[in-house]
Amino acid sequence: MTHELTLAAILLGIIHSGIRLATPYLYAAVGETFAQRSGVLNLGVEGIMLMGAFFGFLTVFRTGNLWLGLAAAAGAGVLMGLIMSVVSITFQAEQGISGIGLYMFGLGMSNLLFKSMLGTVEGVQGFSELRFCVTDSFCLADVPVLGDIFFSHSLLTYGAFLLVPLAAWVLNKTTWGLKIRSVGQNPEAADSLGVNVAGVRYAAVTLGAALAGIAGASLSISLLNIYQENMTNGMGFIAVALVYFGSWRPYGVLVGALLFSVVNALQLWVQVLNLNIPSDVAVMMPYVLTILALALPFRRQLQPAALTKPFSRGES
Amino acid sequence: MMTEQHLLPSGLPRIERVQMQGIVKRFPGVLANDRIDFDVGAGEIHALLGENGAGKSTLMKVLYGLYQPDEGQVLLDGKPIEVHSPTDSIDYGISMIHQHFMLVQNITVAENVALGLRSTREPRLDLDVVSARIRELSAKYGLQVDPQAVISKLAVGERQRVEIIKALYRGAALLILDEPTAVLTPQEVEDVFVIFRQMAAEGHALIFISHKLDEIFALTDRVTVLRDGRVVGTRLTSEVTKKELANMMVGREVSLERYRPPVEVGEARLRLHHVNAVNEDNHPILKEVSFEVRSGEIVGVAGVSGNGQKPLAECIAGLQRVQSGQLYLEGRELTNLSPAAMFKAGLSYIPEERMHDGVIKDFSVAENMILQDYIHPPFSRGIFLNFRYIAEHAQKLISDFNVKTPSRETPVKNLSGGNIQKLILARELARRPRLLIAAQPTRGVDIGATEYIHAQLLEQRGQGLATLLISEDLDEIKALSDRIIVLFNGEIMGIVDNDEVTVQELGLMMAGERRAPVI
Amino acid sequence: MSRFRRKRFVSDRLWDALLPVVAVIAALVVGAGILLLQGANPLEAYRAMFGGAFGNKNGLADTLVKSVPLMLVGLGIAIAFRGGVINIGAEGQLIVGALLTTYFGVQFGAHFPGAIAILLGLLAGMLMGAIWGAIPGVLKAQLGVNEILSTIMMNQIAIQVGFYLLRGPMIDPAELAAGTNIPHSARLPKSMDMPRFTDLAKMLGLPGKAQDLGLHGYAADVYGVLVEPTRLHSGFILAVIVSILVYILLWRTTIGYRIRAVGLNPHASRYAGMNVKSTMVLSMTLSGAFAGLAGAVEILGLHHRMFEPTSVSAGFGFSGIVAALFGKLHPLGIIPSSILFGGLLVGGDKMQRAMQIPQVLTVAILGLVVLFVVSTDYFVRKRQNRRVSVEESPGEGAVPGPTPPLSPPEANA
Amino acid sequence: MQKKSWILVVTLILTLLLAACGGQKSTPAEPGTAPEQATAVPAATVAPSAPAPAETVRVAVVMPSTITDMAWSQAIYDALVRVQQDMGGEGAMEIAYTENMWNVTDAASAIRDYAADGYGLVIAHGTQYGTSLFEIAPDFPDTSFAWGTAVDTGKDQGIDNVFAYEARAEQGGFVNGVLAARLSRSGVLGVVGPVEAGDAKLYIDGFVAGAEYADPNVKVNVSYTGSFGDTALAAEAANTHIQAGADVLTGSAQQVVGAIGVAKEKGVLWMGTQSDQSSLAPDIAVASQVYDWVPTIKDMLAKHAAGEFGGTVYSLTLANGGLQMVFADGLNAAAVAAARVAEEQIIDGTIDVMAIISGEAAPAAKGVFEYPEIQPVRIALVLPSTITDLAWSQSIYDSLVDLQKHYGEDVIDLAYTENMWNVTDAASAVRDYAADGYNLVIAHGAQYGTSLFEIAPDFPETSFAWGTSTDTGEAEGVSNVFAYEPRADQGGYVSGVLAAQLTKSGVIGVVGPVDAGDAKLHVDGFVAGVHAVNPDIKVNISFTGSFGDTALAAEAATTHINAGADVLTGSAQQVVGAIGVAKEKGVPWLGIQADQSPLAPDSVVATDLYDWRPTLLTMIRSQQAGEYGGKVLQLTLANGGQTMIYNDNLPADAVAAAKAAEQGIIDGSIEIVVEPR
Repeated sequence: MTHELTLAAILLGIIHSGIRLATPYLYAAVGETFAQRSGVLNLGVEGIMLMGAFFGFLTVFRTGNLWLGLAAAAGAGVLMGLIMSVVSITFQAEQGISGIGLYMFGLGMSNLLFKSMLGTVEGVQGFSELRFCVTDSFCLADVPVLGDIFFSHSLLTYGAFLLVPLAAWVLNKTTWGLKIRSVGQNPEAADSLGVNVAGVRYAAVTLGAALAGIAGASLSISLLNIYQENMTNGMGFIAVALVYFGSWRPYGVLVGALLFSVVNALQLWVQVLNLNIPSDVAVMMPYVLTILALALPFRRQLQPAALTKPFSRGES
Repeated sequence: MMTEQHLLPSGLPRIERVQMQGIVKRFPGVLANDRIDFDVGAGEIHALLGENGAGKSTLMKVLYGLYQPDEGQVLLDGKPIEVHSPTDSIDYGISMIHQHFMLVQNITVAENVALGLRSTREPRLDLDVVSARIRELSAKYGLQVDPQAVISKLAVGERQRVEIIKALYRGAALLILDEPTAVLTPQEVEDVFVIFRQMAAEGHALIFISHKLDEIFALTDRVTVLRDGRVVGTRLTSEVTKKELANMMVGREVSLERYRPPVEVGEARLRLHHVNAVNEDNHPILKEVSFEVRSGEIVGVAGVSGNGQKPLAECIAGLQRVQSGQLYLEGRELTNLSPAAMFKAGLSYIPEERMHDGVIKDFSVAENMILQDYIHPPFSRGIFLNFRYIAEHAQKLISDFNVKTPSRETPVKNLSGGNIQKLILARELARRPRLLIAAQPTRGVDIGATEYIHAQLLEQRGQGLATLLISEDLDEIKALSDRIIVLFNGEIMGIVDNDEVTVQELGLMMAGERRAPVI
Repeated sequence: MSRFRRKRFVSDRLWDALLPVVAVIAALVVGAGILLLQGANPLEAYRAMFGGAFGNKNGLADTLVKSVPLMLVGLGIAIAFRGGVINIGAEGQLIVGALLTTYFGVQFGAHFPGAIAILLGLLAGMLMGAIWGAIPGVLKAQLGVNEILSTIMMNQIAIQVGFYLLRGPMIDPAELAAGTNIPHSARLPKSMDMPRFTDLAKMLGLPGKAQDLGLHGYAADVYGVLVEPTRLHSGFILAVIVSILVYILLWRTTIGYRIRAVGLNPHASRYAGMNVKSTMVLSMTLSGAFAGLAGAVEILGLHHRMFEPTSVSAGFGFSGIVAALFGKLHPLGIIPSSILFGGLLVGGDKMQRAMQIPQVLTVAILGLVVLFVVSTDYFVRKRQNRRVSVEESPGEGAVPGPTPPLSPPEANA
Repeated sequence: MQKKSWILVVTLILTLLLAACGGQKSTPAEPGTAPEQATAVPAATVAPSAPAPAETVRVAVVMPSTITDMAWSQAIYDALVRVQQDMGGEGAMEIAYTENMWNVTDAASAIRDYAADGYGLVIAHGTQYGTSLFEIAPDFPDTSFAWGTAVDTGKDQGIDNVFAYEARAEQGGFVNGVLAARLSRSGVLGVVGPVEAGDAKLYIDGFVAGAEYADPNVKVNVSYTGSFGDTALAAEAANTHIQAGADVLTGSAQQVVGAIGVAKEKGVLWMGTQSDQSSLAPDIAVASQVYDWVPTIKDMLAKHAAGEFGGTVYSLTLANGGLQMVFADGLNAAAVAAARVAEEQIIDGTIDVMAIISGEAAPAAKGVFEYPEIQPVRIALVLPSTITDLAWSQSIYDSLVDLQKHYGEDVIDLAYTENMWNVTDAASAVRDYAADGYNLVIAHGAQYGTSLFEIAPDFPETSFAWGTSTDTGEAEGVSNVFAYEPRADQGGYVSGVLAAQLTKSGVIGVVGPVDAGDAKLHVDGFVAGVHAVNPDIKVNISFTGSFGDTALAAEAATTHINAGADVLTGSAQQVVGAIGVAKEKGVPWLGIQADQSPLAPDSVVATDLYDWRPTLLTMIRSQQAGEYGGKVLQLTLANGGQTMIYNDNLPADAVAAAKAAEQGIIDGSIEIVVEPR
């Protein structure tokens, strides 16, 4: 009677879940990578994600238009990013504390808006899983193993993974990326070459926040298709941690996000398979392994030298 | 190719004349520039001379758009211009090479050059184009720079070349050089002077900030001397003497000659025996280094920056692991002891990067005076600090070493570079060390302070202190050392008696020519 | 000239002190907009908020009760930041501290006289918190693991450890007997309850009612907080004493000197012969110890039993950061800032109840307050920099910046 | 832009007005809406096919309105068609019908024609046809006639070939009334009746009784249009009701399509009768009492074939399946549950609707939720999560709101503080409420206990309640704290039994938060229930380690499905994520605590709903009797603290097994044995 489980099926399940779980982390952490590479530590990612999740959901709920929802989420992120920018770039506030302030604001506002505009947990038809059908009868999603792993995710999941090379390209291969890296490393030098340090930081933080908004939307209109208060449940903070894990490189963030998510998927399977490991211990696994992975000795890129340091030209 | 024929090789119009008129710049409590008039023309190298704090940098920052003047105006070819930011000044064709490198550490030379410039392939970077142009410029001006190299891996001299490339690349019609030679070897200085002269010949205007009189005579056409924010005078370099300039700058008579009285050399205080060390990439940075420093002796370590001076000092101070070999202090082997143990054993160390490694900027003067010894009585009793003694100690050193500070509670960051160096010197000498390592003790320090520091070092020598003087300033080495060790690539090229060697010979050794050691 | 400057100086000081107040007001004005949109009267709401936090006996007591963990966690945060490490792990350290305190109390608490049991319980919490703090410290010092990352992860681990213990080894036997499986421990022996203020007042023989002293109005409320039965416990006194001790530690001892030196400039500290790595571990350990102490005090003073970890830590790991930074990372500044910030939190809650407006609105407004207050810091700093009486032009190091930096240069990466 | 929208609005209004006026002037456009005109239209008959074979049953029906009236006529016609299908299609049974027979004379002639034409069963589907029928029937002794609505077969007139049939419309009306009262927020219901007689009156009387039964304070406004087909007037009546504050409407006869249109436009709920009207307005037509004439017709035909041509009186009831209640998905589960309970009780006779209508019987008590008399009370609720968490906090809040709705705001003053995961804050909330004079302060979280025991003694005349807990603090000398505890293992067990019935793969997944407390109880009971049915079924359990990690819960659900699970359950507010997955993957979900079906009406197949009302009322009444605490209250299936709600789409045997388990737990014959995990 019992369903037979092969090891292959389990591995497949783990990888599939891991990829999907990584989606919000990728958006948020890659976005945060931009902010941090420009020298701004945005601890408010969690709050931005919540706002993005809410506005994305609300828009889809009201209009049914997913793209509009995505735009709304990004827009909410942009607004939050601008708040963060004004506070921590223009007013040069302590970034750790302003991030916490932004988080509280986002948490409060998203829940408040939810209460006044929705009231109850609702569902929407979000981004569905693509199946990559070549013909009517043949879909790439049906290909054994590969199909499950690679061809049965929602558009936003693919977007998250495509974002990584794109972000790496922008950071490393474009003039704007060079400016971001430079203002995060040595704003005085960049300033002396006529780079608008504040401008670049504004843009990087705001872009990062827009991505954090999309990260929230990836939960509310792609992975879960519901909105619930505080639904990100700490993901934003994990995303910040993943930026450190990834040594401020998009590919490093990718490795971190995948490691964390795959281990999270693994721990779910450990529980499901009744391996006699207490659930709490299983739940701990991704956190422990993330720390251990960083403890492994390998060469890491240095933290952006000007991270958390406000820049002013020194003229009072 | 068109550019080659133009007066300015970059194709930019030359700046015939820049005039700064009546520039006033105030900082709270300080009048940094007091109605300063200054001008420079195409093809001219105009020196700006003055002690630290005389207002040279402030004036140039006004010109470069980093500061806004409170009064006065800047005329470019007769037309008043407003420079609000480096962007504006770059647009006007003004470039500046700063006293401290304005380089982003962890990216390549080409990226540093490309930063802030429009790419030919926006939004993508065109580093290949930039690199090609860098090579072109390198070839033209003889500036050896690899465009692909990462800045953090470059020696100081190379970084200076990158700075010059950056300016050249932007085709600066007017180039402001803020103490560009502070970190260069004599040969390198000569090399960049060639470039500067070439640039002037091409029609660039150059402003050269320095307090090294030799260089001013070697390079510039005119010299303006600033003191306390005012112009003391402007002279044609050819019509003025060194002594005259020095007096204008300091406002009193200065002696430029050091007198090294004969001292009785005592026992060996420091002895290194075949010391080897590697960096984190496992590349050797010190190779079979052996020498000794005796009581009453100043041993100078000469060498181009990045040839092992810093690892040598750090090995002795316990900050860098010795891979093999032994290190003896007063006969005791102290290889690979902790810095604290070395200090306890009688070492004092004036680190090269004083703001970075020598003081804690946010600590007060008094707090900085006890950085090594806070834990020992009488500075502390048990775990509690003895504030009364600390205060007395600080007060005594401030007056003994003539440290100019509003009070002993003033944060060190509000002190001038020279006074910070005096503070460090005071702290290190007050510890009554058996051995002193003084790394670049006068870099970036004005003449007055330099004079004072040199005098102190010599006085200590007279009292039997063994001193290892690491400096990239050959004049300083020559002026103070009894013996000179030349390092190249982590190896000792030779240990020579100061009185038996010329600057030229040292220069050759610094470039890698070995001399039989003279002990 | 000098007269002019002195005058400026005084008014600047005043302005600096007023600026945060102005910031709070500005934030509340923006918050008023949100309140209006929610159909609430902002004036009434804010009256409820401040009246609720400070205006009466229970409000005052609640505020002070809340300030205790804020203060203790804030002290830990301040030590870490002063030592150049960022401790986002107070949440977890508080939890494990509470766990060990509880374990000790339930297992052995009854074997000791009350005062000694309390003392040992507090030490147990500190010890466990210290261990939990030391782990990221060691990881950073020895292996270069960024402490922001590791402390965030350690928080989650602490929560799960808590759940594991509370639903297994440490669960209240009564819960097992009743079959409800609620994850909380048995109650600690009553002898281990930290005395409440009212108990202390009785011990001291103070009149039990404000009316006995002829006090009326607000004075009666204030006196009532001290003597009448409220939840205010002696942990508050402990926290204030500990704040003073931490001040002494940081500014009067060689240990504090070393911690601050390393935090401000690890390079110079290393050059001066200090062991930077061990100092970072020490800072994290001390930081964890105070967070652990916060956990212990919450258990012994307030909850008397351990339950759901996140309910015990209750976000103090984060709000403690805010309290610490509002207090300028100065142990003595943290005392008033914890009380004020605690008051804001308590008042926000009271506003919710008084006005029946969603609690989340107060969270949003508090977020605004934080944002506005940190923003105005800019003006204070700007003026301070101007005030610095420089005899010479700003030297190479005179670039203004916040002191001390939240994130120091990576010493080990 | 603005101009355009104005034009649009004006056009719309004009169109509506025109439509309404046109209706009133009864333009003879649509047959169903123009009764007078209908007389002129020749009776539409189905052309009889070639001489029918002997086995072919020929049935004719004469009806007052059209077969598409969404009401009375359509109900019988649809039934006939179904009977036809059941019997083997047109070859086995022939149907003829004449619609729009408003004019009784015309109807009589149609009846006679059919009888003369050799139809075996002629149905006169209208009360008004009776007299004519009794005149015709004796002329065709071998023909069976049927008359409805009626209970008179004409026996006393010596007629033996007439069946009578009626629908006990008051039964469904009662159920609808219960539901309507529960769904209404305004407390005002509107009824659009045709003529105050017959079936319509029955239905309406039942509806009013049901509504008042569910909520004595509810106001039911009844209006009759005096016509069966005056759609426009019905629409107007509906409008009027809405203006009078009604937010749930019902009505009968074919006219109601007009009223439904208005309801749809105004967004108020509609409850239908006779035919399923949900197709008209799926969003608002939320409940229907559907007449199912199939068994009746089949029985008539059987009797006819057996030579018994009449004399039987048929009655459509809920019990015999002639009346069926159809509820839309996504309704408030508590309301539906109440309606279902009423339905059950009508079926088992606990509720006699007629007796209630006539005022002879008070509602029966057994298992029914009762609202005892209470004094005004002020209740404060301190919640760890939000009132919209679809779980723990929402369940008690909903129950309190229900009580408040029932008793009125002047009787129950309700305040709440949510998101109190910080225990210190919760404690200060508890104290504030107590100090503020609230009579009953509920600390709705296991973690609040110690604080509560400190505060409670300071307010000896205030009742406090603490749950989940079994400790009233008696040991500490506290006397005014109630402890309450949902025995989640009971509902879990029933869910487990149901899950075991539903699984095909033999694997069931549980998405838990933390393996402790309520959640652990639920899982333990669930596993016991599953394994009571089949010990070989694998129950895979995973915990997310958090109560709010929606994303991880979703992933856990996916993992379970990947591991072969085809039934899922779980608890805490995080499960909304898992339910989303269940919905997407089409896997049934068994809910607990609050009603989660709005999220996925098809997937949430059953819910162990926490109904806090009995517990709350016990506490309120105890407090009002001067006993301020000390009781440990449990929410069990037996005391109505937990209610199992089953979705309609469940297989009957599965539900039966679950109900048996419910019964077993209630009567104690089932003991839940927790397996070691």
